Formats: sequence, structure tokens, C-alpha cells
Amino acid sequence: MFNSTFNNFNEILDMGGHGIYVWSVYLIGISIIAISFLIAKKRIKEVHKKIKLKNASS
Amino acid sequence: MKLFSAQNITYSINENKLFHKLSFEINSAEGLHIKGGNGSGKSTLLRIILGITSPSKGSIESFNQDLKIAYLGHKNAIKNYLTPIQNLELLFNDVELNLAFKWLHKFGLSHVQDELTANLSFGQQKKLALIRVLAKSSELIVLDEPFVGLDQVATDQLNNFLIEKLSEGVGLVFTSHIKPMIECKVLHLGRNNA
Amino acid sequence: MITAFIHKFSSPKSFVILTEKLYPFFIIAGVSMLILGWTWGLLFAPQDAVQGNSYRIIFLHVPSVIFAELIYFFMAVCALMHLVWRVKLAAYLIKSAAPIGAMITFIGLFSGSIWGIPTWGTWWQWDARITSTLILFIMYLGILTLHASFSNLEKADRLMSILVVIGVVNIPLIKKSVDWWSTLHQPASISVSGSSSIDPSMLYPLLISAIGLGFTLISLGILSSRSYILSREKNKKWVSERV
Amino acid sequence: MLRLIKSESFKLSNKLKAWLGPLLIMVLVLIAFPLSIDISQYDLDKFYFSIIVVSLLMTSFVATEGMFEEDFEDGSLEQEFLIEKDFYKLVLSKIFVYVCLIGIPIAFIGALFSFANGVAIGSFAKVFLLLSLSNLLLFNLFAFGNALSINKGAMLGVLSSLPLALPVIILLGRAIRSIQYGDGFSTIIILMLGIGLVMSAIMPLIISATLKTHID
Repeated sequence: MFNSTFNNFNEILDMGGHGIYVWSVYLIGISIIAISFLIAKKRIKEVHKKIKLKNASS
Repeated sequence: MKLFSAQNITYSINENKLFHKLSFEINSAEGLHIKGGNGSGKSTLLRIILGITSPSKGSIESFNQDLKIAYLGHKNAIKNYLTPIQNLELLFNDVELNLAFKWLHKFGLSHVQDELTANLSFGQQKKLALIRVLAKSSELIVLDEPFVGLDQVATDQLNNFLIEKLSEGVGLVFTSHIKPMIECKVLHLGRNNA
Repeated sequence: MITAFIHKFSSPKSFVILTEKLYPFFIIAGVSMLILGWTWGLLFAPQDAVQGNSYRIIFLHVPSVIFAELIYFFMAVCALMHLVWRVKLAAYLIKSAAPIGAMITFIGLFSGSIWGIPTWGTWWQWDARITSTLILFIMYLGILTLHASFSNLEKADRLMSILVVIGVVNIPLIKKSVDWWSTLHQPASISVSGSSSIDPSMLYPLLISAIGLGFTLISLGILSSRSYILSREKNKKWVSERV
Repeated sequence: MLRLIKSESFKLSNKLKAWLGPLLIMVLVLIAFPLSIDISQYDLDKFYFSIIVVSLLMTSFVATEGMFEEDFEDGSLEQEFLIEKDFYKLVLSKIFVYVCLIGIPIAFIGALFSFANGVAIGSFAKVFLLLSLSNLLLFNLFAFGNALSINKGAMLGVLSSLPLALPVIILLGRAIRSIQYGDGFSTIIILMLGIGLVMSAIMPLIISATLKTHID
């Protein structure tokens, strides 16, 4: 069960001709999720900044 | 007779307080004049009295669920693709319609009664909208800036009408920038509350 | 009574404090399970007899489609709470969950499309499941658009909740139409009650990556809800004190 | 209730644009479709139904567009609230009036065009019944969409209620197939009637709550 199905790195990339589909899906999927995290973190920073500004002015 | 009472009511939009901890009551045969600058929450307060909006905090109590209320707000609820006559026919049953037509005559709108309401002037439309309140029998009259747009004659007519209604035991709440000729309690908004 | 109970445990303040503590757990668990599940699935799981290696997309596709729907149901529960008990936090959570739902639905759609190219020979089919997922995606965007159209945010919250609750009826309805249409889509690979039609060597990595994706999405939800709650409650004292 | 039906039909019949417009759009779309393909009539009858269904969808959201907006903008909704304390009856009578004055004529036009395009005359009544029923469903749904988006334009209303209308479209497509092949028609009609009745009872409740949120 835990033996790799693939013998070398090229086979992993190629995946029997389907590598382009598999890897592009994972690449794009992961980057979308990662970007969402970055956006969420940036939003928190912005809100904090805004509230700090407001606190300073009041 | 008590019609409505409010205890410590607060109203806020998007977490901004419009008014804070307001208490008052409305009795029959008594007028309440709500004063305040622009954006002090006068119209909102009227809508709370009407039960359209609820306050964010505090409690309100209306003592009669079937209270007959006549109300005219900023929006005049007039269909401008109909004639004044058709508008009144939509609003009133046959009995009330007679009284409504009388007011139409009193306000000097008889000559435009078959024009489309869209072609009437602002003041004329306002008068038409007021007939909704004037010709309906009611126990509480709620008016939002009733005098705006009215000429002197109509203002007097409205004042007299309201005084007469008060003597008949009808409750009255209104907002106005002009000092009316009606004797009534005054509620100031936006001055840390009267 | 019940209202008081719910309101006590649903104050935005305690939610923010609680989730801030839970965040490290979710993000670490989520990411490590994703790495484990995907490495297992991509490199160690056996090849599918029919589809060859292209089936390995399943480890991203299926979890994302599952969460595309789960997030909507979560939003519907929140919407009911908001409408019935006027829980403010529930509305905040809907608003923060909707973009995440849209995102994961998009991932599900496009991973399915790409998967379709080697297996079905086409990237799109007017098949009931695919179509209903596309509709789900549009519904997420519709909800966000509706909320953005109103300047009175409390009004926007309530209208959005109404739409979410009505929309939840729609999903099973559209799914039912699977029976009405001739469908190309393979029947769901895993069923909750019965036995799975999938080999354990493929099932385990799939389950692990599904749970991992769940944790990851929860931690994303924690981040986005925090920023939204802070911006909505910016006039409150506790927010100023926290920052 | 009778008062509301009377006043709503009076208002609608005085707005030429609001009730005649959708009918004309329906006719125009149905004319436009045969023009957009080759005039060879051979294949037209096979998929002409689908264009009827789509134009039905289109016209019904055009028809319901200003359903509540006018009453909201001019304050009539508030006045109605003071009388009835909710909008259930108002919405119910509004949808009833709209279906009678616009929905059924649209269904009639659709049925008329369907048999002008090679569908057997015998199925005219079936098609008419089917389209009227689906208009009842669609008007309820789009009324909800318009209540949600009230004064924010029809686009928002369509965006939020069109996904809800898609099951209706699937049902309709299925029903039309059953007319063409002549089986199971009555089952579908009964199903649609049932859904229509349930929806006509429940949708006004939801729409009423939505309108209440708006005047709040």
C-alpha cells in the first residue's frame, strides 16, 4: 500500500500522459486557496489600521 | 386615554446612534410636536410610533392594537399615473369618498381633478396626499412635516382641522420646523433629550 | 430563555477571542492533513484500472465539491439563526463564508472540468451535477451581490438571510433533477450509509484530504470572519480596546 | 382581499407599459427566433418549445420587474402596513392580478405560436395549461426576487431568483417532452398544480417578510 506507484521523478510528472491535467489542477487549486489566505490576512491588517487611525483621532 | 408610550428607546443605524434613551407618551386629545434638526431621527421616531420600525433598545407599548391611524409621511403614497379622483377612489370607500371630494373642493383642486397627478404642482400633490388623512376617521393622526409646500390658506385650513380633531379626542403626533398654531407638548430630538 | 442563551454565546467579541485561540490548531491540522492526504493520493495510491492516473484529481475535486455544499448548508443554518433569534454574529458568518464558498465551488467546478478532458473527452457537459454546482456558484455570487447592494447593513443582513434560506431548498431540488435528466456523471463514489464503491487504498487518502481541506477552510473562515467582524463593529468599545 | 385585488388590477390596467410590454416582448422574441435560423421549417417544431420556454422565462421577469418598486417608492407599502399589519394579502392579490392580466395572456401567446410552428393543434390546450401553470410558478419566484431587490433594479432581482426558477424550467422541459411523445402528461400537470398551490401559499409569506424588512 505504501509503495510508490511511480519509479522515478519523470513518471511522477508524466502520470501516464495525464500529468498535465493532474498537476495543473493541484497547482491552480492550491494557489487559489493560498491567495485567499493572503487576502484574508491583508484585510485584517487593513481593518486594524483603520481602527487605530480612528482611535488616534478620537 | 393613553395611546402609546415609549420607555428609554434608542435607535441606531449601522451601529451609529440616532437618538438615545427617549421616553414619552401619546394621549388622546393631545398633540405632540417633535422638533429637531436634520437627521435627528424625527421621521424614524414617527415610524416607531406607527409600528413600522422597532427601536434598537428600549420598550414601546401601544395600548390599542386596532388603533385607527391616519399617517402621511415624506412619501405621499399618490399614484402619479392616475388622476386625483382615481387616487381618491383607490383610497376610500363610497361613504368616505364624499368627504374626500369635499376636501378636494376646499383645497381648490376641483379644476385639476381629471388631470394626471404627475402634472400637478408639488403643493397640489401635497394637498391631495393630505386628503388621505383628512377624510379618514381615525383615533391617532401622525404627520411628517405636514405644512411643507402648503400655501397660507391651506395651512390655516389644516391647522383648524387639527385643532378640531384634537377637541374631538383624537391623538396627534407631528414633526414640523414651523411653529404651529396648535397648543401641544414639544419633544426635542438631538439635544440630549428633553 | 433560549434567546438569552444563544445571545450570550454568540457575541462577536467572544467569537473573535475563541477563534483566535483555535486558529493555530486548525491551520496546522489542516495543512498537515492536506499534505499527507495529497502526497498519499498523488504518489502512493494505486492507479485506477479505467481512468489511469487522471483520477488522482479526485483528491482535490471531491473534497471541494463536498465543502461547496456544506458551506451553503452552514450558511443556511446561520441564516435561520439570524432570522429567528436576530443573532448578529450569524449574519457576519454568512457574509464571511459566502466568498469562501464561492471560491471552493469554483475549484470544484474547474477541477472537474479538467478531469473531464481525459476521461469524458470534453471539459463541459450539461449534466445535472455539473449544472447544479454551477448554479450553486452563481447563487454564492448572487448572495454577495445582494448584500453589497444595500447601504443599511442590518437590512442587507436580513435580506441576505432570507435569500440563503430560500436557496437551500433549491439545491436538493436541482439535485433531484439528476433523475429527470440522463446523466453522464458517475454516481457519487462514497456514500455515508452503504458500503463505498472505492478501494480503501484510495478511500483513506480521500478522507484525509477531505478533513484536511475542511480544517483549512475553517481557518480561512476564522481569518475572514475576524476582519469582517472588526470592520462591522468598529464603533464598539471592545474593538478599540483590542487593537 | 377583494379591495386589494380590485385596486391592484385597477393600477395595473392603468399602466399600459407594465402589462402590454411583456406581451409584446413575448411576441417579438418568438418572432425573432425563427428569423435567427434558416427558415426551413423541418426542424423548427422539434425545438421551438425550448424557445417558448426561454422567452416565457424572460418575459415573466420583465413582467414582474416593477411589482413592488412603485408601491415602495411612493410610500403605499407603509400605508398598507398600517391597515393590514403585514403584506400577505397584498402580495397574494398582486401575484393573482399579475398572473391573470399578464401571465395567462403570455401563456396563450406561447401556445398559439407553438402550434403555428408545427405542433399538433390537439395539444394546444395542453400547452396552454402547461404554460399558464408554469407562469404561476415563475411569477411567484420572480416576485420574490423583485421583493428582495426592490428599488435596486431588475438585474439584482433576476440574479437572486433565476437560480430558483431553474427547477421549474427542467420540469417544463420534461412536460413538453411528454406532450411530444404523449405519455405521463397528467402526472406532470398534477405535480405542477400541487407545487403551484403550495408555492402560492408560502411565497407570499416570504415576500411579505422581505417587504417588511425593506420598510423597516
